[in-house]
Amino acid sequence: MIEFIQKLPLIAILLPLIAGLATILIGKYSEKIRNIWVSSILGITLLVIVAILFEVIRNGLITYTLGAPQTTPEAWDVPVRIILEVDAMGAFIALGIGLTTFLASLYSWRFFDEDRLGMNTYYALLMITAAGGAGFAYTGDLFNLFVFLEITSISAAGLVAFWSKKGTPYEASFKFLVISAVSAMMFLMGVGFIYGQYNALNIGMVAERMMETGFGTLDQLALGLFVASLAMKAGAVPMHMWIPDAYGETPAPISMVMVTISQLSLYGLFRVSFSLYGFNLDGVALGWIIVILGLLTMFIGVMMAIIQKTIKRLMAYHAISQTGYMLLGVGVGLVALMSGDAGSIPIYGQQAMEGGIFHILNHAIYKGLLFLTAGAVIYKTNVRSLDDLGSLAREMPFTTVAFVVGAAAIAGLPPFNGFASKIIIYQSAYILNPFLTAVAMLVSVLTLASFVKVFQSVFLGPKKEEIEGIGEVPPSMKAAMFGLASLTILFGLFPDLVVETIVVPAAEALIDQQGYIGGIL
Amino acid sequence: MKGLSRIVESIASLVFIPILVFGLYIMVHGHLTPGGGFQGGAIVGSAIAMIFVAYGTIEANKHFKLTSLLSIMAGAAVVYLLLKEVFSPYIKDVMIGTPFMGRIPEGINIGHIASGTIFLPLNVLVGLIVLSGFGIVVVLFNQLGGNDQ
Amino acid sequence: MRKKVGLLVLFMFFSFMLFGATTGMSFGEPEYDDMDGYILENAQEETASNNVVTSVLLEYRSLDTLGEATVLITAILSVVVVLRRFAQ
Amino acid sequence: MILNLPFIAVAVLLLIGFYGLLFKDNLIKITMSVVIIEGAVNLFLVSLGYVEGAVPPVYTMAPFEEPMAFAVPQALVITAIVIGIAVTTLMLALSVRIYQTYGTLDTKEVRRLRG
Repeated sequence: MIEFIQKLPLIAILLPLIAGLATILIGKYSEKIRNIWVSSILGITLLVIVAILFEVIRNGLITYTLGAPQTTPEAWDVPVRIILEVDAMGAFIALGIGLTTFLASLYSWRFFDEDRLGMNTYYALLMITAAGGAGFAYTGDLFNLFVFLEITSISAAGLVAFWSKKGTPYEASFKFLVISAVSAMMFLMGVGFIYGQYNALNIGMVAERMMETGFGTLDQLALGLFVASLAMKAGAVPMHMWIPDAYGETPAPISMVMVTISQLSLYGLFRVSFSLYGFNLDGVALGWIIVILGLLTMFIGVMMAIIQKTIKRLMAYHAISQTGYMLLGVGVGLVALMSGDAGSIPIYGQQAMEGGIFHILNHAIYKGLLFLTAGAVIYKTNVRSLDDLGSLAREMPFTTVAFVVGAAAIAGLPPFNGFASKIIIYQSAYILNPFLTAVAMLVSVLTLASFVKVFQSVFLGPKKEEIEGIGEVPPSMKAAMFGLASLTILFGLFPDLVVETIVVPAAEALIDQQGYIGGIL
Repeated sequence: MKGLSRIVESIASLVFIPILVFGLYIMVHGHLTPGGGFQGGAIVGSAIAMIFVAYGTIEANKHFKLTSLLSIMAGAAVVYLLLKEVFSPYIKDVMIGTPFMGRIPEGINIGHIASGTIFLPLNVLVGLIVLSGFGIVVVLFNQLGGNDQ
Repeated sequence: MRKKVGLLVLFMFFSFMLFGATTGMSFGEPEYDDMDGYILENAQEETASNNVVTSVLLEYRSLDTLGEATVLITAILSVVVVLRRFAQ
Repeated sequence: MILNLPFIAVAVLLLIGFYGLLFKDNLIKITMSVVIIEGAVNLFLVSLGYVEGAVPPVYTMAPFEEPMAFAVPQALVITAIVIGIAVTTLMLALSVRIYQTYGTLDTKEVRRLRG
């Protein structure tokens, strides 16, 4: 039984992969069977991911070496094979990708009603994205990180180009693909520099060697490449231009999945800066870079969002500004972590880290909910711009309630999960420097303002004749929205329950580099 | 595209088989000589592209249909995954060390085809994936333009 | 304006890369070789195959090859999705 | 030996690739510069595994007393090359479709037409 639990991370990667490839073969027979097959497999994958999360929280790291019983071969102290190393942080992030891909598959049963063309390929790509995301979260090998990063990028590019009514999805997919390819190549350059120096690709092994030989010039170059490429992929400010196109032009379930894919590369950024470099880099400088990056991302994101006309581009810019909160949270944590001596971590540093990490999951949930409601509106009215929508509240009550829940969560109103994580970030950022919290609160107010405007123009307003009796969205789309709305409320009402069980171990696992290295050697 | 002249067609049909055999040779000898699934698949993929250039789209489409190539690719990938991840721990441990494809003389040797435990089938499956992938891309890109559409 | 900024960034990036290339590792004399040393010695015995690169691809780092086959299949499926309109 | 010449070649290729990427507007030229960047990174990966006067790591009829080059970077490069092909194929397919819907390959035009 123990040996089976060790194999769970590999199962979480292979199950959606094999099933995704089988979907191409099964799809020819009947749509119903294929839909049920896809959603059940992704549901099982989500259960496996949750099981791994609780397994890791209960008794620490899971390390699984592919093809050998223990991590290093006998009488040899260097890991030779690829090792899947799952700590609380990796398992936490995989939760986001597992949840969104499952709900996206549920939502897509009826979302693509007009052109049923190529749905086999769509579901195959969706499952491969789930497998790539889980692989990215669980692998402990640098080159493997690059391979899974590339899998998620190309499958996401394929899904972005799926909605081929007008020309814009192709241009959005092309821009997204260029950005992903270039950032993945820069990541590979960084891996090359690391491999050239230490002849080791395992993150724990490289961290160990880097501690022995000190932090050389090439390591700084590699760190620069890693941070630049992963921040570019995560949609931080200097390179955020591809996000409005990539989120705005795609079908709603895919925008939801894309949000978690960007969060994966944010996780990659934290993994590299904490587990790979950890204490042998002067974290205060890197911490302040991440904090400033977060502030800029927040502010520019919300500024651009206010002037948007179409629903999905507006939400895309809000997604950028929310990423700023995560960067701010973890950046403040890094600064506090490194300024104090290695032993004692100041309380607010730990708290800031928890706030940032908790916000990652919260953001995935309520941003997904908002994209699904926008998709429901577009599904029913086929209209994207805000001006000629109106008074949908009477026609689509369920979607209206879901939208209100999502909008309140993103604006950080008390009973919802957005507030739970933002309040932690405000408190800890305030201790470091009150200016940070001031900006964060201002951005929250602006977010609330822009969502009130959206709510007013989409759901209230004068009665429009052409949307007479369009009725509610089909049940499968309602189920997906209900799932996310209930999670938003649940996490909002019991934040400390969730923080204690899931987020605190994730923050501790991220900080404690020795534990990560210990898992290997 | 329109096919080329009669001469090119006949030469293409003559040369197709040797390229196919050479590609399969590279695939099958992946564990002995430099090469393997990806390189062998690329060679056979180029042979398919040659057929499309020589015979033109309509003629070549009779032989290489999109749906069959897609199912070959998906089927080969599923079998590769099952063989490599699910069955290989059992098969490989049994074969390693036994004369049946599992033991070779240490150091530099001539290279026995019956070695490399399950590498031979794995290389062939990877070659199939790459081969049908190339075929699909060639089929799709061939339908874009061309005057004899 | 964009051209000047672009050229500046490009020049900085190029000088970084040149600096990394010339001063860092020396071509042909790797400092560590324990991972590769182990593989070169034990590949024949553990995987019974002469071509060490294939044994690395299919045995020691098999998840890379699996990921790579998935990348290839994803790209082919994406091309089918993008060029689908013409298939009919 | 030859004072890190391959690494300098990598730096020059990266310079060319990024120049094309930043300043060229034609979609096909952007694809070509991404291919050049991929080629540069692959060259960098391969040249990491070289050992002075080494022989390819295949035991079939290899010369006796020569050291063997490292096998791991060569395996990594095979993976990186196939990923490069996959990205290039998808980019070309997308630029074909963009050309059909917008009638032009110039990114400035495409953005203007989209409005």
